[in-house]
Formats: sequence, C-alpha cells, structure tokens
Amino acid sequence: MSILVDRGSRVVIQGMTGREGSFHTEQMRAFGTNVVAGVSPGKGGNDQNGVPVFDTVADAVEATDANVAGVFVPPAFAADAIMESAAAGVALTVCITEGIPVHDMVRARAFVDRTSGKLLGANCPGIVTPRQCKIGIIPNHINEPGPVGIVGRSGTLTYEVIQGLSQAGMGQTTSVGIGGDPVLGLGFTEVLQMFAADGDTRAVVMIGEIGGSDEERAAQWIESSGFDKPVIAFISGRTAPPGKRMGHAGAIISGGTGTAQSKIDALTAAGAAIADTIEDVVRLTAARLGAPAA
Amino acid sequence: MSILVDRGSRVVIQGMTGREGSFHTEQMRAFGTNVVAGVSPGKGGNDQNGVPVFDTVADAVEATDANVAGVFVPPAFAADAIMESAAAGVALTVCITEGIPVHDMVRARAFVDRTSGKLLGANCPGIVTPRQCKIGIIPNHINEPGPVGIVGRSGTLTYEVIQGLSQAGMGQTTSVGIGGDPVLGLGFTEVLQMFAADGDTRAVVMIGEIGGSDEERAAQWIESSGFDKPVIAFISGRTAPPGKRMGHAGAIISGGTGTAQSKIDALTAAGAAIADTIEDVVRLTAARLGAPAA
Amino acid sequence: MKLLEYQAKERFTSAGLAVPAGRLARTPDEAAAAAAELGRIAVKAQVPIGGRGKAGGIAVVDTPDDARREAQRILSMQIRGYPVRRVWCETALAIDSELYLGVTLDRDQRRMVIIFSAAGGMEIEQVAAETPDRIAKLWPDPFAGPQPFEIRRLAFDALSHAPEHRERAGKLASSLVNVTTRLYSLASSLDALTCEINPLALTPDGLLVAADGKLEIDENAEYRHRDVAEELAREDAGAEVTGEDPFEVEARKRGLTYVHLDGYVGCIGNGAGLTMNTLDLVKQHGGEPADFLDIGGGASAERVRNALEMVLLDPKVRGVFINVFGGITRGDEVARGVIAARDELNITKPLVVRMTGTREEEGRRLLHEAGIVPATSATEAADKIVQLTRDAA
Amino acid sequence: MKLLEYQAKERFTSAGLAVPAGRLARTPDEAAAAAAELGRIAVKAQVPIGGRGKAGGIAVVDTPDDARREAQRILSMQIRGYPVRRVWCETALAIDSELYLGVTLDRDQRRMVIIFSAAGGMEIEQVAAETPDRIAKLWPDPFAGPQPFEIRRLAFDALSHAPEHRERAGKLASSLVNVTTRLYSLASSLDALTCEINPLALTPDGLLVAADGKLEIDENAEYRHRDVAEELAREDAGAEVTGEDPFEVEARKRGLTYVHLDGYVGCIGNGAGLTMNTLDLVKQHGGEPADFLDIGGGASAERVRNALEMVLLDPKVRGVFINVFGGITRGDEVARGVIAARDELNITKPLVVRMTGTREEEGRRLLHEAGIVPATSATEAADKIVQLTRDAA
Repeated sequence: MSILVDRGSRVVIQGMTGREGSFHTEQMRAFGTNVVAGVSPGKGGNDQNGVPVFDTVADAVEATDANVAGVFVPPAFAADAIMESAAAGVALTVCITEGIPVHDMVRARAFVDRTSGKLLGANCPGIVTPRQCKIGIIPNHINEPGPVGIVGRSGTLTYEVIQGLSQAGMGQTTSVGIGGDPVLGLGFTEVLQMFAADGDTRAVVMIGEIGGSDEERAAQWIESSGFDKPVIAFISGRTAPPGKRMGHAGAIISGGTGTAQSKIDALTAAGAAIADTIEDVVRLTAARLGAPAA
Repeated sequence: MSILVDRGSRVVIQGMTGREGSFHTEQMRAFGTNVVAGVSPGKGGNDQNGVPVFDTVADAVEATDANVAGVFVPPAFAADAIMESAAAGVALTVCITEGIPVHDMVRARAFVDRTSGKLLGANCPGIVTPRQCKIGIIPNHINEPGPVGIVGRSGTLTYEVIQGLSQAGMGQTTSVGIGGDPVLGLGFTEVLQMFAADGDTRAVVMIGEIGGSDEERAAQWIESSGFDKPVIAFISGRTAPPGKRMGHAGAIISGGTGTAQSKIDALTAAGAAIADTIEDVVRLTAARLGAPAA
Repeated sequence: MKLLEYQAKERFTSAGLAVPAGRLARTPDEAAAAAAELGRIAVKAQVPIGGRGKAGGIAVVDTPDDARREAQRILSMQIRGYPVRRVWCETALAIDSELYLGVTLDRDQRRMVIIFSAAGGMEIEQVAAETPDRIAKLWPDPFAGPQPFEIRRLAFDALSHAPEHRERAGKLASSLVNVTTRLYSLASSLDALTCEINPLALTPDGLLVAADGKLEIDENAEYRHRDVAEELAREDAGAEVTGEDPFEVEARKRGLTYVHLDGYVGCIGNGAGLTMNTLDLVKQHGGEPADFLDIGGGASAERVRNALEMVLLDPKVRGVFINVFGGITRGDEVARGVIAARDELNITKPLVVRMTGTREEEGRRLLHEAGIVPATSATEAADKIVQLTRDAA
Repeated sequence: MKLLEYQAKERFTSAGLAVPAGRLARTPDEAAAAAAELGRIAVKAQVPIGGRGKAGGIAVVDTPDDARREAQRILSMQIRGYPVRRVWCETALAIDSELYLGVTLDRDQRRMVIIFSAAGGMEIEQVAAETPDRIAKLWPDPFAGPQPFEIRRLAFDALSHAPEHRERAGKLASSLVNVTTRLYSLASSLDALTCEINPLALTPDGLLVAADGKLEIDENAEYRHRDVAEELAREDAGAEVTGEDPFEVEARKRGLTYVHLDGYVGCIGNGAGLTMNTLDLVKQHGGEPADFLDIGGGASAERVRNALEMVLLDPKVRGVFINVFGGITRGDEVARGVIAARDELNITKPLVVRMTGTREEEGRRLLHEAGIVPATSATEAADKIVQLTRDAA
C-alpha cells in the first residue's frame, strides 16, 4: 500500500510544455508515472511526446479522467494553476513551483480547502510511491519500495534520507515532500495521519527544519492520537544564527517556537527518536524496524 | 406542524433599538414570538423592555441560544448583518430591510450559502406560524392557524391573501414572504419543498408577480417532483406595461420570461389553479380543500 | 442610473481598459475640431437607449467638414423620443473582429454573470437566442471575483465555436483575462447592474478595444456613488434633455416610485405587488389606471401627502384610489397624510381609501372623523373609484 | 522588503488612514524648518529596526532650535548598527490612549491574521505573552477580507478587557471597522507580510491616528511592486546606508540567497534544508562555516559560477564545500559552473564537491575530467573540507 498516489494515479501536468515541465514530465514517465495529459493554454489539441495537451485542466479531466495534477508553471501563475486543478475536481495537486507570493498561496490554500481536493506544496519536491507513481522532481533512481514512510520539508534533505534508507535496504511506502514555504498545503500532521492509516507503513521518518511550528504540532498529534508507529525525526538548521534569514521565508526563527531545539524537545517528548545526521536516520530507522543497521 | 419557525424559535432582533426595530419587536412580542435578544453594537449590556441587548450576534447566540434572527438595520448595513447572523450559526435569518444594493445581496447570499443557515428576504415582510411565532412586519391580527401554506413575493398582497383566507375560515400552517428583490434568499421552490414535507399543510397558495423566473422554476419543480398538494397561484402585474419599471428592480420585464403570462402558463401546465383576484384565491383554495367557499 | 456611452468610456479608461481616443461635442463646430485633431472619426449620438446605429445616429467621417455636417444632422435628431444633445467623436477603429463582453445580474443564479462571445456586435441577442452555444457564461464567486483560470475557460468555451480565432485563441484568452478582470472589478466597484462592451473590437494588431459601452448603476447603491448621481443630475436638468415623461421626472425629484400611464384613475399603493394589483383591479372593474405609485414600506404622513399631490398633477386624473395594507406602513400615518393633502391642496376630486393592517383602526377613525369613508375591501374600493370616475370627464 | 516608518506612512495616507502631518529631514536645518511649519514635533530616527525609542532615537521638541539640535544628535547616531541618515519630523500628537492594530502572516493557520489590542505601545509583546486575553485575533477569508461584523467582534473582544473604553466601545468599534478595512486592504494590495500600526493613537477628540507604522513586503511579490523595490534600491545605494554586511549587500545585487557568518569553510548547497544541513555537518566535523549560500532549485551553470565567486570574495574563506543533491537542479549544470569558476577565477583554494541526484553521472564525469574529485557522501565531504581548511590559515 501507499498514501496519496499509486499506480492508479492519472496525472495531468500543468505547464508541461515549459522548460522544467517538459524535462520533468519525461523523468516522471521514465519512472513509470501514468501522465495522461498536459495543460498549456492555447496549445490545446496538440500533443507532446504522445501526451495530449489541453487548454484547461477541466478539459483535461473531462477527456482523460486525470485525478492528480503536477504544477510546473512560473510563480506569478502558480496559485491560479492550483485553484484551476482543485476546481476541476482533481483529488491531489502537487505544486513544485518556488517563489509564489504568500498572499497568493493564502488564497490558493483557502480555495482548495473549499473543494474536496488536497494540495501538496508549493515549493515542494513532490511525492513518490516507489515503482508506482512519482509527481515532482525527486530523483528517480533513489527510490525503493519498502516499509518506511517519509515526510520532509526540505526537498534535498528528503532526497538524502530516501537515498540513505534505500542504500541500506529499507525501502519506502511513500515519500512526501511537503515543501518549505510559510503557507503550505498538507502539513506534517495530515501526512502522519495518512501513514497511520496505511497498513504497509511500519515506521515514519520526519525531516523538519527551523521555522514555523508544524513539527511541534505534529509532535502534539503523535502524543494525543496514540500514533504507534516508530517516528525518526531529523531537524536541520541547528547552526543557524537566530534572526538570520536562511533562504526560505519559512526558515526565519521567531520567538521561542520554531527553533531547532523547540522542535527536538517536542518530538522527543512525543517518543520520536532524534537523529543528528542522515547516517543516524538510517541507523535509528533500522533499529526501530528491527532490521540490521547498514 | 409548520415550516421554518414555531414556538421553539428563539429570536434575536438585529437593529432592535432602531425606530422600526423597536416598534416591530413589540408587535412580535405581542404576537407571542419568543424574542430572546437584541443586537445593537455599543449597546451591549443594556436591555430594552426586558430584552437583553448585545454588541454582536455571536454574543447573543452564546448567551441566549437564539436560532432565528430578524434584521431591521438600515440598507447600508443590512448585508453585513445577514452575514453576521449566518456566521454566528443562526439557522434562519429574516431580513426585512428594503433597498439593499444588489452587489451586497449577491455577496450576502453567497456567504449564507457557505454556512448551514438559511436566509429569507431581503425586502420581505417576514414569516408567520399562527399562534406560535412571527418574525417581520406581517400584521398580527390577520393570521389564523389552519391547513394552508402561503408563499408570496409581494408583502402587501401576501397580507391580502392571509386575511382573505382567515376571514373565510381557512387558517395557515405558515405564511412566508420571500420578498421582491432581484437577489433573494429562499425562493418559491425551496419553500414549496418545505411545505411538501409538512404533514399539516394541505394546500399551498403562491403569490407571484412579474419579473424573474422563480415562478416558472417552481412550476417546473412541481411537475418534476410530483408535488401532490393543491397549488393556487395568483400573479400580479398583468396591467404592467412591458419595459416600464414598477418599483422593484425585480419587477422589470425582460425578454419572453418573466411576464405574467409566462408565469401563468407555466403554473397552469404544472396543474396549479390560477386565481385572477384575491376573492378567487379564497374561492379556489376552499374548493381544493373541500371546504365550502366563503 | 444609466450612463451614456462617453460617460461609461471615461470609467473604462480609469479602469485601465482600452477605448478609442474621443472628444465630446455639443455643437457641429466642436465635432469638426475633434475631426481636425483625431483624423478619421465616428460621430455618435449620445442617448440613453439602444438602436441609435439603425436610426442613423452614427456616422464615420474623414474630414472636419464632414464631421460638422454629420454632427449637425445627428444633433437635430430625436432617437426613440430622446433628442440628441451631444455627440461623441472618436477615432474610427480598424476592426478585425467584433466580440462581446458583459457583466450583468443573473437573478436566477443570485449572482453576477460574465458573458463572453466571439459573435459580438448588433446581433448578439439573436445569437444568444438561436445559437446559445456561442455564448459562454461565468458566475464568479462574488468575494473572489473571476479567477484567471475561470476567465480562460470562459474564453476557450466561446472560442471553440469560433474557428476563425483558432490560431490566436491562446493569445486572446490571455488578453481576455486582463480585460475581464478589469471590467468585473469596475462593475463591482460601481455597483453596476449592467456593464457591457459591445462590440469589444479586436484590432488588426491584436488589441482588444471597447468600441461601445453600457453602464447602469444600482440606484439602491447611489449613496456610494454620489459623484455619478451628481454628474447625471447635472446632465439631466429638465425633461427635454432626456425626452423623458415630465411627470416621471417630477416624481424622481420628489423621491417617489411613479410610472405614468394613460388612464384617469390615480393609483397609490404600498408595495410593488399590491400597487400592481391595484392597477389590475381598476382594469378588472372597467377603469383605466393613470399611474403606478408605490409609496413603499414604512411611509410617513408626509410621503403620503407628497404622493397624492404628485398623482393629482396629471390633469387627466379624475379621482384617486389609495390602497394600503399596513405592515411596516402604519394606517394612522397614511390617514394623516391623506387628510393633510386634501385639506392643504383643497382636493375636490373623489378619493377612495382602502385601508387595513397595522394600526388600521386608528387610521380608519381618523378618516371617518375627517369625513372620508374608507372602503372595507380592495374590490369594493376599485368598484367605487371606477364608478366615480368613469363618466366624470 | 522593509519600508521605513515614513515610507509606510506615505502608504497609510494613500489608503485613507490618518497619520500625523510630517516632513522628512536629512539635515538639522530641514528638521528646524519642519518645526517652524508644524509647531511641536517629534523628531524620529528612520532605521529599519525596532527599539529606536529606547536607544534615544526619538525626541519631542517645541521650537525650531530644539529641533535642529535634536536632529543633529539623532542624525549622528547608529542604532543597532544602522547609521541614522534621515529623521521624520511629525506633529506631536495629543494621545488619550495607545491601541495596537496589525496584519501579519499566521503560518499555522495558513492565513493572514489581524491582531487588535487596547493595550498598544512598546509593551505589546509582553502583553501578548502575559495576558493573551487582551489580544484579539481575526483570520479573515482571504478573498472576502474582513467583514464589518467580524471587525466589530474583534474590537468588542479586545475592548471587553479594557474597562477604560467601556463608554466609547461602540464608537471605537465603528471607527475600527473603517481603519481595519483600509489597513487590511493596503496589506493585501501591497503583498505585505507585516503591516502594523503601533501605537494606534486614540486622540482626545476620538480620532484614530497611526502614530507609528511598520510595513514589510513579500520579496516573492516584488514583480508586482516594482515601484517599492525601486524606491528602496534608491535609498539603499551602498552598505553604509543601512549598516548591513557588505558581503550580504553584494550577494543581494547578484540575486543570491546568502548569509555571512564568522567561520572559514565556504558552504554552498541547493535548497535551504540541505544547505543548513551542510553547515550543521561542517560544525559536527569540527569546522566553522563562513556562510550560508543556497543556489535554490534548478540553478544554471552560470548561477553556480556566480555563487562560488561570491563565497570566495570573503578573504576568511579557506576552502569551499559544494553540496548538491539534484532534483530540479541538474548535476551537469553544477559541474559546468564549478569548472568554469575554477578556470576563470583561477581558484587555488580547496573545493570539495559532493554531488548526487539528477544527472549525477554526467556531472561526476565532467568533474573527474576537470580534475576535481567528487566526494561520495556528504559526511565524507564535510570531513574532507574541514581537514583541508582547519589548519590552513
């Protein structure tokens, strides 16, 4: 099993004819993702490497029954693209685009919340269910199927963890990059809830970072819900000087919450194992799964 | 039985301390309506003739469990008042105010539709369940309990029908004035659906007028749903010259729909009895109920 | 509140919509000056009613002399009763294709609706009736307004029925996002009941230009648009300017909802439905209504007095039927107004008052004391006023 | 993009919010002239950081001479590293009571939040921490914005903890509807991350006046606010104006996300998380990071070259750790950028490249061919760069 995407996912790529969109569409197809449509206003009726292109997501959904969307359009148009797929009834929209204005994302998130659809991202690396479906930009070759669920804010650190676990023989049910923006779609807690309901997921790795309080809230949920799968948590940014901006608007330390220490404390209290390095993540996960460490 | 309001209705009056609000609050209380609260921003903590006044509807609901609101505030503030009561969880908001800008009402209606609440009006005379609850400005003494449901657009014509039926010995389950504005809350069809579900309602009188196509849509619903209670319909405005504005923006005749004839035709096709005068309404209702005409 | 084309276009310009360069002319010489400045122009009659093109109210001219001659001709026209007092002289556009874009109220949906069609121009109503597929509609969320993706969908829906635009559909959709966003935002901020560009001209260089404009503003929202109301009042000083019925102009000044009709029975009611029914009753009893006057809800004695005075300005009126069912309107106020009017204006024509509802007893008592016998039912009252007036001329 | 107080107040004024009359002064004489014009004024240091009042950066003066003297003093100050180059001279307000009103992002709610308190002024953060009941919050629907009834509720919630305002709570709530609607609308239209009035002064005649203002605009939305960006760039021509780190100023000019630190290991990564982890790794292996430089997603070879050049501008840097896990970033592009930088800039300091992910094989091959041996793991790379640099000073 898996969460959110699997081999039944029928994927439409918004911005498929752009530079990033076309490159990563081919990567996704090479991975095995069932990309059924692309959307590019004004190019409807064409196709790109055999994938039909539509003017609107609604047209794409009507013609192909697409149920997951990947958004690769430039930041000025991305919030609109998210709303377009949610309005068209797409169940999950994965937005890769980085640099979307905060007010746009606040609106897009509120819009999606009024539909039955879900949003992953923006500014996220996407989602992978190994051997079944990948949407986004997580490198293809690092993913292996197995019992670990991964959820991370940082894209590249999530890759590190996936690769580390795969190399140590611990594959993944699904790896989810929730993204590092201040205003997100799915957060840690929602993804943990899905892993809780997934029978095949036997342990979860959380990759957090400084800023915001999503990790603290997830820790609270772990405690209050009695979530009983082992959680291994890795928090980056310990070296970050307070008040210094670290790239994401999301990575600004504010007040007492949001520091690496406050996240580590909360997760420790919730019974999570705290890893100091990627190697630690691998070792601790192996220990919790009862498999020999790599 | 009855629809929408009954002796269990706990009523909050928005604008209770104003000229119209205070006069009609006393009328409603004289009728027997359980007015539990008034709202007047800045006057919270006072009371008026024994009814406590609150700053906000939310405060009123929290303190008194009010579940129906009557809006008597001036047009510039009325749409906001409607949204306030809907947001506070009030089940039915009855807006008496006339002259609310159309764009305001479009927003208010959309807002109410996102809550579980219902809106009656604006620019309506209100609603009466005889001997139980009255909200609005329908004169007290004309209402008698009985088997007829009344739903009308025009306030004063609705009074005529209520009075005519009562004087002829045919009382009402509930009389509903939906109002004459172009953008309304409950329409004919929604009210007919409620009468369909009300066991005590044995016949329904519809009072329509030129403009819009709510009557035509109600006729369609009567046909398609198999509504099996007798419907007696009265349409005013036959003398109205086409294109002339007749007071309501709602009473502008546009194109082929909206004329008195198109409404009469649609309702006739749906099996309704068409009355030419108020006296006709009384006679036809009596005939359909199987009671002797007055 | 209906704006004239040039007034609508001023608002379009402020909203960032493209319109042809133009000048207002009240004389043939001003039109000639506009042509001297702008070159080839269209001289367009400014009247608050459609069909002026077919009536000869628009001329395209190349020279100042032609502009002067055509303006002279158009300024002496009456179009469906409206004398032409001003012409709008604007650069004659090179037009590749005429589109339609409008925002208006859709009562049935309880929403504003945006309507777009590639088949713009004079025949849009026929297109809508005969080939509704060529008209695309969008009902935007009233808080969010139309989103770009919704406008693109609107555009592609309509353009899918316009094969001549296939090659440029993407570019057109993108331009329409801009134009539609601005037009809707203008309509919202002005409380427009109708805000329409027809034709929306597509020029050979691919621009979308508002070649004509209609803008009607909700009178209930006048308090938010005093500037517009004042502008219209200035332009509208006197019946002869608009060709409007002088009684209706007078009623508007008095703040009354009044429609002038051809008969001889003055009709006053409270509420549009009841007032319409009052007219229907007069007609059913063989009389002819002289007017429709709705005093509305909660009328004061002063308003009733004002209404009676208004109705009696029309010399054709032989008597007045006052039909009031009090709800928010109180019987005593109505009675006081009727009595005041009769006494102050020395009314000798028959007055039939039918009164019931809130404070009816107090009102009836006052009328009785003043020697006016109220009728007990509307039917009886209608019968009575018709009998009293039918042969009184 | 942080605006200074006077820049924020210009926006407040355009949005219809009341601010004290004021003049910007760059010299003591200009401050004296402002006092001559305005009378009793506050002379306020304009620096992009809080705490200026406690630091002595504000003075209230009655005469032009006093204004000149105090402006002289303040213009020679540095406040937390920022030299004061301008003072804002504004009418000293008579203040009855200090309120707080702000709009900012609430990450946890994924919404903007409006915060209001009757306990405004310098201690607002302490109030929030110690008596959170005195702070009321509203999370408006982002499409609808705050509705009047919501703002009234916000106001009454906060005022219920301020007995001193009981008598005027209704009037205050009504004024706050106006002020809050305008402030929120300004924040939305400017893409503000923070838009704050503290204190919001209640004057003896019952007006609400913005006595101070903070406005920070989302850099991701800069393309919608070129005018603001240009205004800030003009004011900000050189590090000495803002007291900012010169390396960070240079990096901003180059369009790079860079934070200058105290160590000697240059750190470049892709993605904020990975780059932060790169710093953590250097530290764990006993080294000291010299900077944080995130090349972001999808960096081109040119961007990588630019980043390496930037890091090496700092003479303290003894070697650079480049840590890339390709996703949207491609290994070949990174390799080409590293090689170009080394060759064009004649870099002789050690470069340790750890590269994996998208196109890693192509990238590794290019590096090998160029004589740069890529590390296989981040841990190994961190260990290597620390060994190469720790004792190299």
